Amino acid sequence: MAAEVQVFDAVLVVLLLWLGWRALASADLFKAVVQFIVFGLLLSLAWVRLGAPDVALAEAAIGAGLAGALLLDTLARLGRSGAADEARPLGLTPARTGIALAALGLAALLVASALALPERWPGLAEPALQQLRASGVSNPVTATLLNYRAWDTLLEVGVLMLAVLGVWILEAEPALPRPAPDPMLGLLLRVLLPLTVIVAGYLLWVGAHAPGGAFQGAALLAAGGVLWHLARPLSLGPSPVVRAVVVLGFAVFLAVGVATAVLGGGLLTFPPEHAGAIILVIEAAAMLSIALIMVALFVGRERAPSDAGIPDSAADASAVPGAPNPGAAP
Amino acid sequence: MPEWMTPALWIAAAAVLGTIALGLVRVERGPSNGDRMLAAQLLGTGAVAVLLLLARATDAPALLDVALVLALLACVAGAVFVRRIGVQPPERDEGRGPTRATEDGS
Amino acid sequence: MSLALLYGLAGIALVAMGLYAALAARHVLRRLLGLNVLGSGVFMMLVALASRTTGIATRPDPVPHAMVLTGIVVAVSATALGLALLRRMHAHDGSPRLPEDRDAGSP
Amino acid sequence: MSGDDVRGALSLLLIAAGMLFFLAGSVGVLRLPDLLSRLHALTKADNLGLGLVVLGLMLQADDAFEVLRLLLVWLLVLFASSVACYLVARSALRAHGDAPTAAPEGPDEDTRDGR
Repeated sequence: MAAEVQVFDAVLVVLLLWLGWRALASADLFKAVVQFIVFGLLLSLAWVRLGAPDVALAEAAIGAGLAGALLLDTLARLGRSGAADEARPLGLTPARTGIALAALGLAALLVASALALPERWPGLAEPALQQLRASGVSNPVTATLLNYRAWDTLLEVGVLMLAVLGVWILEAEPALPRPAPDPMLGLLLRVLLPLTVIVAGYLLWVGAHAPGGAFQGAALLAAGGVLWHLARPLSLGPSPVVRAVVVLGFAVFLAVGVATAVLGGGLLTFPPEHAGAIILVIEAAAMLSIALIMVALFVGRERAPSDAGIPDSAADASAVPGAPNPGAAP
Repeated sequence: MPEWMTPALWIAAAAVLGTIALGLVRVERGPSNGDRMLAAQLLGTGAVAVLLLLARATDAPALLDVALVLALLACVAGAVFVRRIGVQPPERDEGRGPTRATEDGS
Repeated sequence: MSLALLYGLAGIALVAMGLYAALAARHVLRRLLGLNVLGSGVFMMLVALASRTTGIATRPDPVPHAMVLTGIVVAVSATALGLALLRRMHAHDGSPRLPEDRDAGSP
Repeated sequence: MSGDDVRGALSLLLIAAGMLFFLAGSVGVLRLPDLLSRLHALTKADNLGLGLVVLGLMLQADDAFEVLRLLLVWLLVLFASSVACYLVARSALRAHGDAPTAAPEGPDEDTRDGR
């Protein structure tokens, strides 16, 4: 490989390792979170270098957008005292020396096996590419996600659903003091939200034959939703409509699976002539659900700021503090 | 394009990574959390530039979409920061050491 | 050094530091950051392994890419749930640390 | 010298100029004394650095769609970074009360430069 490419890779890897370490070792948690956000930014460059643009797209939307938003929001809610950490958060103590040795041992084992691997390996690339014609799409990553390994993806959508149920089961949190509405933030929303919707639709469509797909589109939409919530607070508690959309992706996916099982092929085995359309339907439903789930994970459930006992909307009727409500989990 | 273009683009991309490294020093030093957020914003622009350069150097137009997504979301973290935390003056000037950790007492 | 080996080794280093932080740190947010760095390291190892098919097939192995894509989305959702649990614990006990990590005097 | 070479050289020249602004922006963010003047350095990198890189790459673009996407990326970064900088700057002003900066080296001059 050319020298200039190697220089680029070396700089990128050094920056990644340094940022990863600083995100874990910076005494100031806010600094650590910013370093983690930049880490995600550079990680998407690493995916590009490794020839995984689909992964890079997802990392760009999640690492740079959503993950940072979640972490910063939590830091704000923890307040000054809750966000304080030790001066040397990872300093060695006798107990930690054991953990460090174990981590180093694992790393040594992994290095030894990495060095023992052959430099070239066929992997599953050939079979995946050969079956592409029957998969309904021409992007092999989308084909893997929604056809070859559709089971995994079905369960993944289920896991996301469980995550948001987990957040809803928790007691509603006290609302943060709301800053005054900001005209510039409103402008930001008006410009960016339509664009995120368009680009998300574009990614969903283009995912059939080029890098993109439901997850990348969903992550982008979710980031748009986060902006919306910042400019004009949303109430995304477990209301019937929200629940319906959260379940939609999983339900459509499962219904398609059952239909294919009943009509012939087997669970989630798509007939090649309709596979493209089926995948697009599943992806569209999954994108909506995943996007809403991610926004709901960010929004959480808040009590009204003034009178903490009264839920701030009918949608939050189950959010009475102190009453863990099993009804919130259908 | 002439054949010297590809190495030139790689060198440019590596150079932008170098300026990203410079920006990281500001993230490290602060002193205020606003400075850190600001530096992260600069690094986002740098990452977009790297992606654009690599898209041309490796002839992979799909990377333009990655750059587009990064550009769209460049301000999300900043907006969350401003709405939820806000710039706080550093507790010590030129905060070399931990700022909040001092109250920990451990 | 080949591309796969360089990034594979970087992934291993991230796994080691993430694992250490996830187990050794006391602030729960730091543990979650550790888990995320650990996960990123695993993802990087997988994608680096996938890049070894270049030269045999026309493009990298798509199967690990799909797995990592799934993994990234699950990781961010799990992080969100973890953060919500952390906030709940902090609201309840006034401490961002797990009960076994609290000594007298620390927040 | 063929037309391709001339176009390539021009493109590279623009990209190199962009690098210069990126460097200037980073050095500014590193060296300037307070938050608001650092904001000023940052916008140079965003507007001109990325702008020149985009312009240079446009000269090499294969088709109109690529030109369009490059332009869109630049406009978005421009918009996002100016809004983000505004938000951070306003937040900083609030944090410091009436005095625009807390820097000891003459805050007024710094803000004047910062515009």
